[in-house]
Amino acid sequence: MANMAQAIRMALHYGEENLGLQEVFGEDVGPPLGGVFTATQGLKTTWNSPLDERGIIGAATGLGFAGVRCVAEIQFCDYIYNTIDLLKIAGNACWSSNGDWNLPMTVMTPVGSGIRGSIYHSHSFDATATHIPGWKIVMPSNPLDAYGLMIACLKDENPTLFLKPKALLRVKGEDAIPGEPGLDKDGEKKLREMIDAPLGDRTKWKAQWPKGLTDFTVPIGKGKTVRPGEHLTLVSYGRTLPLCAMAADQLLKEGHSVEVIDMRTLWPYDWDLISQSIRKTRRVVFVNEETEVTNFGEHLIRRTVDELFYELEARPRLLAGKFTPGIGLADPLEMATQPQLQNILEMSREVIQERP
Amino acid sequence: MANMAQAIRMALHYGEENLGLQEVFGEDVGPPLGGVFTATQGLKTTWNSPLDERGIIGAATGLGFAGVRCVAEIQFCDYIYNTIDLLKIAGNACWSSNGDWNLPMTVMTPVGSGIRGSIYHSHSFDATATHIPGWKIVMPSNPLDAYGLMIACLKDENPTLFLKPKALLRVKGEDAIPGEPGLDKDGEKKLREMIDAPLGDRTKWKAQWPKGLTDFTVPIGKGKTVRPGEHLTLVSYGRTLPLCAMAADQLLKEGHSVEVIDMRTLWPYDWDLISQSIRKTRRVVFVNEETEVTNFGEHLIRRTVDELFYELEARPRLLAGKFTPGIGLADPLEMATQPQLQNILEMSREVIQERP
Amino acid sequence: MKKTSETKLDPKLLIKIHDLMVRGRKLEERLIRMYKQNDGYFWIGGPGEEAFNVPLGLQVSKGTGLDHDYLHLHYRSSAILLAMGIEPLDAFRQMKNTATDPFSGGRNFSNHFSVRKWNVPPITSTIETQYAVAIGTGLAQRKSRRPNCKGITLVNGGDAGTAEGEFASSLVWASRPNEELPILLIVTNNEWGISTAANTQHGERSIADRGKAFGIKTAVVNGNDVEEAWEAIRQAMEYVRTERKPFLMEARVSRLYGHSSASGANRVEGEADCLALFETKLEKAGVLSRKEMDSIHDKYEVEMREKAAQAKTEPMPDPGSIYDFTYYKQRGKYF
Amino acid sequence: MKKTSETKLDPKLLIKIHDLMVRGRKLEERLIRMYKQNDGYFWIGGPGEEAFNVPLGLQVSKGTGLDHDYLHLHYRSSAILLAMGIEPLDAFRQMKNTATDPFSGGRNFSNHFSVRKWNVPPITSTIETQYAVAIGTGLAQRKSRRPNCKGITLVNGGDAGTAEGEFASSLVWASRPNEELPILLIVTNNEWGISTAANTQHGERSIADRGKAFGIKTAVVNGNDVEEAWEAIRQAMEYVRTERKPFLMEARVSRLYGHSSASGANRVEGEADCLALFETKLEKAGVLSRKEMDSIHDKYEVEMREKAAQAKTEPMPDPGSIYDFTYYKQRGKYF
Ligand SMILES: Cc1ncc(C[n+]2csc(CCOP(=O)(O)OP(=O)(O)O)c2C)c(N)n1
Ligand SMILES: Cc1ncc(C[n+]2csc(CCOP(=O)(O)OP(=O)(O)O)c2C)c(N)n1
Ligand SMILES: [Mg+2]
Ligand SMILES: [Mg+2]
Repeated sequence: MANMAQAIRMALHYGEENLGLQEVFGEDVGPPLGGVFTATQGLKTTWNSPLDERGIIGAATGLGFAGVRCVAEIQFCDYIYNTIDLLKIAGNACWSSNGDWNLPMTVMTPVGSGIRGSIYHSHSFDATATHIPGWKIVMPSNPLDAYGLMIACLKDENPTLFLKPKALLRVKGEDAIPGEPGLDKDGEKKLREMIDAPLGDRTKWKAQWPKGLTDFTVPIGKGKTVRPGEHLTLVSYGRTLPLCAMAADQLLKEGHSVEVIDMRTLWPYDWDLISQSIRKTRRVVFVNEETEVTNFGEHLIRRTVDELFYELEARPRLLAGKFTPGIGLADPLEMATQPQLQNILEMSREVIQERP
Repeated sequence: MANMAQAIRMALHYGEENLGLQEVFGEDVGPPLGGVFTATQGLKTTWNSPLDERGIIGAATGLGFAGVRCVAEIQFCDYIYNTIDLLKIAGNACWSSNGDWNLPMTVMTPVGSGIRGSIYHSHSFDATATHIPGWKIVMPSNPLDAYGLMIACLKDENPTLFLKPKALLRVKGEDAIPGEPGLDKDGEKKLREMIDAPLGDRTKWKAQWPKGLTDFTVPIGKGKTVRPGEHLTLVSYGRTLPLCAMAADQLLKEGHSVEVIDMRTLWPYDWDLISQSIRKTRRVVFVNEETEVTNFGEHLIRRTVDELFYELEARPRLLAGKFTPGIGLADPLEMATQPQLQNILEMSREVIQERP
Repeated sequence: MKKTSETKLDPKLLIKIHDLMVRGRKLEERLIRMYKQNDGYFWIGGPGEEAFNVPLGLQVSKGTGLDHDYLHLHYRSSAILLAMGIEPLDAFRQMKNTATDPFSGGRNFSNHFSVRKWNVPPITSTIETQYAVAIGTGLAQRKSRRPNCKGITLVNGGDAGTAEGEFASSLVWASRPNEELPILLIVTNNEWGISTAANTQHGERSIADRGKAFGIKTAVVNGNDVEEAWEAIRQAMEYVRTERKPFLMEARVSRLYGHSSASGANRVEGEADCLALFETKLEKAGVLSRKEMDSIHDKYEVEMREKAAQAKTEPMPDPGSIYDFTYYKQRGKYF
Repeated sequence: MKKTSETKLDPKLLIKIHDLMVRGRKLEERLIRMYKQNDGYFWIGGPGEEAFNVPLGLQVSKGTGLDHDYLHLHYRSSAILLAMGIEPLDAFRQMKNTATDPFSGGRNFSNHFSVRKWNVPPITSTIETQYAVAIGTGLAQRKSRRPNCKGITLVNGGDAGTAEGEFASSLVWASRPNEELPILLIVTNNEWGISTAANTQHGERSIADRGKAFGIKTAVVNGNDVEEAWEAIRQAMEYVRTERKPFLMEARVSRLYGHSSASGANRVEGEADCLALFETKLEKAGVLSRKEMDSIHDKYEVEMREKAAQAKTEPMPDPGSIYDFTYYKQRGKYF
């Protein structure tokens, strides 16, 4: 099975060949590195940009205006915070011209904790991003979705933001990406040999792309129920999604049936799916790893309260990153700051057992 | 009575004379203009900076490290969005050095709608600001609080952010600022002559500051109940606060007793005051004019739900700016996008009348 | 009429430029009048930049797509767009923020144009961000990717704004070895940023000098002189168009009505008026007589009065439309 | 021992510099070893910059407050701080992210120092932001406000980072007429930004050239040559300290172990090693013998091994401390 970095790479390759993708760029995105997380190795249209995030976002915007489809990378989302004005401008281009212009462009950036990234390589971007109108925002939790969401971004006529949960980029999927070569250990090895850049000299290396890659698309705006359940709904995305699924499996053994929803798209999101689940379970916890104050999960709680207040049997809850100025490097600090499996289990039990 | 711009000016003057304020700067902050909203006219230490917001925030941070107390202005909060990384860095200076450094610095910036500022002069900053740890954030709704909150900022040892509701900057207060010269029309005229820069040539003009200005301080972290009530709590700040007070007065005539809380400090905020009020009224609407998705009011709803869920008799609600990529210039657009008195009245009635 | 020693350009062209300059000036003055008569909330514009902006607009390769020029403009660019062919009525509609405003549907400030058919993305009020965005259309047109591309990218902005990082970004990105971008970078230097005098902020001898370290060709141009401006723009455009490399041009211009309506929008004493200067020259050279020119003024005075009056009668946007076009072709609340 | 024709500086000083260079190199190599032995999550540092950084650290006016120098450093600055007097043990504590780490309490990456008593604000990983912050201490020390101030501001960073807007901001702000700032702006050019070669990104002939348009004094220095670096730094510091004006210095340096542990942190072939070069020179000049130098190497090898071992025994931070010092002197959850 491909890991998420490989999945993204294959989707970008498919995009170059079939969807008019013409420019993939950012810091260290081109050869020899192909991205600090290898997500752009071996592609045809990659190149290394100057070390200038404002230039990168401006460039992507201009390429969008020019109708040249691009994927621009910000190396870590921690470094996107000097471009919020430009992201707002990209997000308002269609609206402020009253529909005259549209702006096809994709920005991707690794987010979140889980690699001991300390203060400047661990932050998330979902709170700030969901506060910027005009963008569509996706965040996969597995390689197949990563592939399908990237294809969706490359087809969209609007600015799209693809958030890469960095802790999951090297994690292999459970579901096959249509076209990837064989799903056993052999297939994995083969895939690595085909599309992972070799160690050492890479000047002569060319990727061998799997032939059968398809148009497999995960539509923007559609979430997915990854565990069905009756007693509690866990809503999450990105790094914490697999933890929620693990928590559900564990809780099932304890006799609690927990539904887990992978939002996949953060904006505009699949409220139908979420609200139907909450109507059924009447209990919900939103889980993400962003700092918790003015957090996107708080929006989801607001909407839950707005529309489902009288159907709830327990307080809707948020489990998110602690409101600290950074994520400390030392293990006990990162563990105490960011939501872990144990925290999800604890809060889930609490909510399931909550009685007025 | 002084208006809010005059109040800020007097507080800054007091700061220059008594609190070690040494640098007041930003775009057009110095002579001849003294700020696009006149809040820095006549001061001793003002100067005009280059047109460079990133430089301004960096400069303020460095002055803070140097122990030189400053107030840096960003001309409109719409133009602070390219500095979020720098604001995060200022907010983490103490924490990331494990308490070694502190950073006394104040940033002020006009926020919000109400002057037909269209797409780039109407946005707010409370959602983004409250998501940045390490700052203290204040926002007055009247001149006296503006004075007292600025004094508090100038005394604080940490980064402080002073948000100026631009629609209220020319509005006169109801409460006297200790030391301002007479509170009638004559006094107002006198104050204008003393501290408002004249039209025309200003090269020879010097402000005549009122002699009796004091150390009057509104402590950071303390809200204020501006209308007592029993049936509903309205929690707001800035431009929408006076509208909430007007709504309460109107609703009283309709037989509804509405408590209005002016948060004054957005972070760290006066949860005691807010929660006690909600415990009493069991109904609450949070009102602000920021775009509504991933909005600070949603944090307040989350906390309300977290701590007071079983005491609520109606859904806690948010009234905020619509989630559009900008605030349209035309009157019908701004009116439909930003919360107005009428919207507050309607939502208040709805919540008061809500029955499960 | 013949080319005289006083003038270098073809008299026909001079007459055309003059016509557009007068029309542009009248347009701005009418916008100011509308603001003062409460027919708009805010004015900002470009009176005083006509001698530079009209020659620029006339020399643009106008059209849609990569083989035409992209223009990333700021709020003083009305004369460029007028020379390209926009309708003054539409500018009045935007000032009056009517639903019929074709640039923004009543959403944006006056002089914040957007013309997709001519490769003009929405003008933003945010100073200097257009220099970052211009990188992108420059990339789209660069030689290393599209060797036969005929279009170039133009970007303009003020002097004070060059203190923002995006100005430096545009120099860095435009001059990468073997990846040079075909961008004409323009700075209109009026020596002011709102109330702040340039000489209190700029340590540079000239702003154009900042291009030199990057090996970018530069020029400082008297933007109050039509013929000098025409020729400088012509040469710079030709260089960018054929060499596919960047060029940084600083044009010295006047700010005839102050910064914006926020500072009163009154005529400022002591600033050179490029239109008056040009008319003196035209009269002296015998290209146009005072009387002929007066009648042009009168004609456009009437045009602008009538068109402004028309704009005032048009409907306001519908409050129900606030969510429209958050996304392409989307209407109504979508979430 | 006497000053020879081979060397320009006092041999005592050369010996001191050599001693610090060896100690600095051993420190970095031990940090790398710790990373490789899983005694830390990440390494980034400055091996290869000692010939420039030690002379810099030794010439700083070290202390607290405006009459001493402020240093806005990046993550390759260990040799500067070692020359100023930090304890290697403390660097190991930060690598091991122990509670005893005096720079960040186990919160930040290795080589992210913070030393308030010496005017060193916390090093941030965010490329180039230190150039914006440096403006502030420069303002605090500027002549127009503090005519008798003795301190200056120093800032350093890499070559690739100069593409960020803050680098331009620092030039703009430092050179305002009559408001010049006493800042020594340093760019350590190792010709790489992670995997990206400088020659694919820089159109400038030299980065230092970018100061020229602003009238800023500039120099390009061989940062692999101790004596050239010492003298260049001395002159530049003297200029900034007495003239109270900015100076932009580009130092050409080596990146001996690649970018960081993310690229393996292995010794790179073909990069000039300033320490080896210096030792050849010292030997040739008769200042130190190979044997003497070997014993210095051995001494610091032992020192570093022992101190790293000590750091490993120290406690991790308490998870209950995560909120501490969000604000000054605050402890525990405050909201
Ligand atoms: C990013 C940003 N900061 C501040 C402002 C407010 N502002 C509008 S125009 C202006 C001055 C611009 O001066 P200059 O660049 O010289 O252009 P000019 O108006 O003189 O043509 C300022 C500070 C803004 N619009 N955008
Ligand atoms: C704002 C920002 N963008 C990107 C990064 C990721 N990053 C870390 S080091 C580096 C390269 C820096 O190169 P240079 O400035 O030449 O310094 P060097 O490491 O070579 O000394 C990059 C891109 C970052 N830390 N900060
Ligand atoms: Mg100007
Ligand atoms: Mg480098």
